[in-house]
Amino acid sequence: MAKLIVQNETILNLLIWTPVIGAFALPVVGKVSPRLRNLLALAGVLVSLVCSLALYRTVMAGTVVTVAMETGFGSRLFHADCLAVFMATVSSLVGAIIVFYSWGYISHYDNQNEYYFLVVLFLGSMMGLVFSANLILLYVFWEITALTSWRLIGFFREPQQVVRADKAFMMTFFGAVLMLLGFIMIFDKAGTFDMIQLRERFSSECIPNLAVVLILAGLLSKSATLPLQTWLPDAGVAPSPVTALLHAAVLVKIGVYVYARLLIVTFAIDPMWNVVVPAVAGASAILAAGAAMIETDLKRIIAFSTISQIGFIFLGLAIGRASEMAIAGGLLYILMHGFAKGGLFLCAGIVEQNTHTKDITRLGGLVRTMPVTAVSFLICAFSVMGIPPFGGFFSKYMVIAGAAKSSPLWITLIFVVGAFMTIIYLARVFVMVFMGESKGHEEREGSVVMVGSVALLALLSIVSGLYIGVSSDFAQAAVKQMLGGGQP
Amino acid sequence: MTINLIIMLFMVAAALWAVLARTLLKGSIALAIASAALALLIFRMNGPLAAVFELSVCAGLITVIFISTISLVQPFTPQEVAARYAARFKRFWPLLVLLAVVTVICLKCWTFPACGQALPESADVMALTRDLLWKARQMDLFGQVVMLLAGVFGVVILFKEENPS
Amino acid sequence: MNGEFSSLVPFFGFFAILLFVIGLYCVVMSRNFIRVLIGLEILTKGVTLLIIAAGYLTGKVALAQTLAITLIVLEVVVVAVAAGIVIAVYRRNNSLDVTQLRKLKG
Amino acid sequence: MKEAMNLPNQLILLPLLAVVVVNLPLGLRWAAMLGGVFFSIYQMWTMVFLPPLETGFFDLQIDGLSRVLLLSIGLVAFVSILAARGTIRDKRERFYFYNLVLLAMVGMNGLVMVRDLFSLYVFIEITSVASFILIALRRELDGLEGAFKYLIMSAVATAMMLSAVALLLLATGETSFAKVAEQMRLGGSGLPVLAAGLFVAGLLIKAGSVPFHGWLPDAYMAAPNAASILLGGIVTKTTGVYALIRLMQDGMFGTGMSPVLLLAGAVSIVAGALAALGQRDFKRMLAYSSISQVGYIVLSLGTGTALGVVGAVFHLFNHAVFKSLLFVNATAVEDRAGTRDMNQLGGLAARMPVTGFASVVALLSTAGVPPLAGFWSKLVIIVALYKSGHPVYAAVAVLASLLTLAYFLSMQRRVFFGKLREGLEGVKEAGWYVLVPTLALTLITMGVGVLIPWMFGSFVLPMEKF
Repeated sequence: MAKLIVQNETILNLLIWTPVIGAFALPVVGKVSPRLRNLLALAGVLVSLVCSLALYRTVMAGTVVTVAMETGFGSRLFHADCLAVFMATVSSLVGAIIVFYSWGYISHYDNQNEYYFLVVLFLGSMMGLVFSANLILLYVFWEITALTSWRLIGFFREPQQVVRADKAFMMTFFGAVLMLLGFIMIFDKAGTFDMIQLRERFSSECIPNLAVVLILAGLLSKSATLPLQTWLPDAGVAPSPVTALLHAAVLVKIGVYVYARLLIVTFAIDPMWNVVVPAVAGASAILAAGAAMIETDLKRIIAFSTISQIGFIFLGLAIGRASEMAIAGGLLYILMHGFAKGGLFLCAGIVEQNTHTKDITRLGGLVRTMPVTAVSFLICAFSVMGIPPFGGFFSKYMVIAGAAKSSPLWITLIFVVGAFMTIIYLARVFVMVFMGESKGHEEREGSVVMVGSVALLALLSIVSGLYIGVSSDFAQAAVKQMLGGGQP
Repeated sequence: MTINLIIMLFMVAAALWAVLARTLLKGSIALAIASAALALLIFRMNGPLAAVFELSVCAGLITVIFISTISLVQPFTPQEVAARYAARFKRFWPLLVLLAVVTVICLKCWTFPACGQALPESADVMALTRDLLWKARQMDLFGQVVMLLAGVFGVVILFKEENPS
Repeated sequence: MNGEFSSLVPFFGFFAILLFVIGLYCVVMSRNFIRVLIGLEILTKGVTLLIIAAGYLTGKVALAQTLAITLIVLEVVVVAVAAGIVIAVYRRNNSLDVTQLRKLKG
Repeated sequence: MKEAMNLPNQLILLPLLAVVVVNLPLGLRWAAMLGGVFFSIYQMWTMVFLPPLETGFFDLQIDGLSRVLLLSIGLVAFVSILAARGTIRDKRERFYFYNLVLLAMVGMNGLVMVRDLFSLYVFIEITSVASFILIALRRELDGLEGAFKYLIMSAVATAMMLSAVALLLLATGETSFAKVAEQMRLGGSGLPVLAAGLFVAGLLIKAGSVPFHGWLPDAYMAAPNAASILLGGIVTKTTGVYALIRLMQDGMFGTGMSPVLLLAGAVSIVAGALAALGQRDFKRMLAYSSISQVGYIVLSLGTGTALGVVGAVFHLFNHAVFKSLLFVNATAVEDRAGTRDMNQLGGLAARMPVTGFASVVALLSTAGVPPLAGFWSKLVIIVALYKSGHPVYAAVAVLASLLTLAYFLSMQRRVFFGKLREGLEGVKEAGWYVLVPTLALTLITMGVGVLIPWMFGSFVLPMEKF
């Protein structure tokens, strides 16, 4: 048994450090052989994916893998429970597809070394964040993701993009420092940054509401939720769709993940927040959906859609300990939204690269020239809309059903309206871009690698819906462990 | 004590004159006089060695530096001097008011708590000073040496004539 | 603590304060570099007086004397360097007017 | 005899010896740079590897605090000497530069090792005089003005500090740290409080804290680039901030000065950052940034707790590293592009990739973005503020890092990112003499940030010696 635990620790270390440290090797390798660099980048992310799958059985059995070291701020560095492994699997899977897609997309541009370095470092620090067992480490990885996305948004170095990158960085940094202040408030009360110790300390006593507000400021800014959402549409527009995807499908999930990690698992919070946060999330969902309905820029629409969908995830998680189903739904939503939204962004990327426009009023009839892309887009859109039997349906159903049971009626109604608006704006996009008359752009299907990754994501959206049992079992196990308490 | 008082009053007067004097030359001479007065005071307060330093270095060397600086930079024409003198007097009369105010404040509400030991026993001050200077406070002597070296660099660099280029 | 002692502290302190005020006023208000230096010198006179007085009043004349000697030596170096700067400024600018310093704002 | 050349004595005697030897008519002028480089490396080496507690024969002592400072002094001097080799073209000027840096090192090394108030003043004065001459080195009007302004402010500060020394002498009859502190603990009000106030005010002038910051931007901006590195990186920090830390740590003033320090620190942070936002000149912006960062150190000291002192020292070290790095970058940019006006620069990252990257690292470290070094010291400071019951100041410190980030991002955007400005096509990466320090400092910033869990126990915490 002891041997097994050592092995698991090694796996966990490997999972985190391979991409983080490997990222620094990529620019060096890239000087020698770009092809090898591309392979290594994918391999780094795949190592994370394989490792998190390898941890699957262990954590399902209820074991928590811990990596410990004596530091000045707490002895535990990383720990892996169901929630963390779930999140790591989702992000490394989506991340691997992103890197794969990049082989096709980014090969047309300069500074590829920098690009792969940033993407892999981003995914690595995402892993670190997910498994962090203490608040400071979590904050450190949090900021590394912010740093890398700062440089990715400004990747093409146009003045406007650099300004927007700075804006996104400033906004998330603003939220993050407030969150840090909240952490320090908690540290002042409990005398530790270690999450397990904090969990014992705050199992019955609520943390101060001011600390909740400060931490929420960080989460909302990272997850691009009202009132700190404006950076995401801007960030989604300026750079390549790949980075946009990175932000929409992975980065924004950090906020909701940390919400689950801190405000559900670790701290008890005032029940008031179980109404306030869903209300904020609802407002965010409705407003963003409204913006998506009138916007004409393809990538901005998808970005607004992301803001709107994040609201649903927040709803599922923020109902809190009252409803296991809603939390499980929220977790599943992270998975389903990752696949589907990733697919949408990558389709947008193919469309943009081949037609050189993002304006949906100037597009049309692409279904004939880009059949695979069109079908993939439709499948992913269905999943986001929540049409059965696609993956998105189950998560959306569980979230809303959970909300209906244990939160005020008006909140549920807001989200039902939001869900309808989702259907409308996505249908509008699909019709305008892929149906109707062609507007005479030079149109052709994207490269094999790019179309392949899009199709893969669409396939995953279907499969995850058809075999919903697998992921939902896991999500429910995670929720049990989250709420179980006592299980360190 | 009265003599000390008179010396200090004289010193303040000299300092004031140094500030208000018509020309810089007179100002630096007034400063030398204030220095000399201070030297006298130090001497009367059992500090003959420091008094000698004050007299030779401050009243002597520094005045030489000032005067040579003044002579190196072009002196003003008499008209300029007059104009400047008038202007300066305008700027400096508040100083007299300020001094008066300070005096009044000091005399009226002086709440300096007195502390420390009793009045000095003037033992062998010279021997004691020698011991202190060369044993206990070697660090300061070392510092003086380094400082003088730095001063040499300063003079070499800053006083150098401009190259024609 | 005898009565004479407590009356002596203000006695020296008062004159030191007067010298400080004169010196500072001169530093702040003067428009000529050399006059600023004269102000500095007056300020230093006040400090010297204070140190000697402190030694005198606490019975540590020898210590105070030692400190004063060091102070005087360092002071002359500072003045020499300052004079060097003044001369160099004059060679560059042909003026010693402080108000002509373009960037004297904070 | 063996003790006569022990480490503390070496640290003040060797640079002096070097200056004397190269100036003797032996034809050794070429050795000045080598002497400086070797000595600064030697100083860093000993500070990193040798046990810190030794007493020299002038009662010089190296404790944890001195050790960190000596390390920073060696580092910044090393960087500055190499940068001078790379950017000062006139041979004679360069020779003087090396000599003055060595003299300033004597001053700074002595200053961090002495245990006596008056000797402290002596060494502060040596350092300051060397700095005046360094600023005025080129004898251009700007430099002379900056030097004169610094000289005046510095002399006023000195007068204040010496009056404080005199008052403490009057109150306690002593000038050594330990004895004065002992006497102060026995009780004291009135005279000691006045003395403490005067001393702190003097040191705040020297440190360039608001409201006494007027001289600092002019002095930094006007100095030759290599001298700015020395000034901004270490000189004002040792002459002003170090002395403040030392006096607070030895309990010289009790906690009476805490509110003043907290207020001065917070105002400096915000005012410095706001002023930096509006600058066009690269170095002037860095100068205001220095004011702001010194504010953090002062604020941390204001807590009056052991943790606060640790935060202050740690931040001082980090500041020495990242601010020198920024000044080195400014040096490289001005040397290659010929201007420091940020509005005339742009897109240099494409031409100067190393400098551009180093600048990103330095600015993020300054703004306190993890995992770089600056984050950790700011974290310690904020925790110290919070634990000592000043949550409002903690919030100010945290939110001000947003301002820091704002002006530095703007700098980075205008100088390094974006499209290459017309007329800058010919710009090349800086020479090796500038690149070596750039890389070294970048590595230190990143290394300290990443390796902090290992350093915390062995390097950071021992700085506190209460």
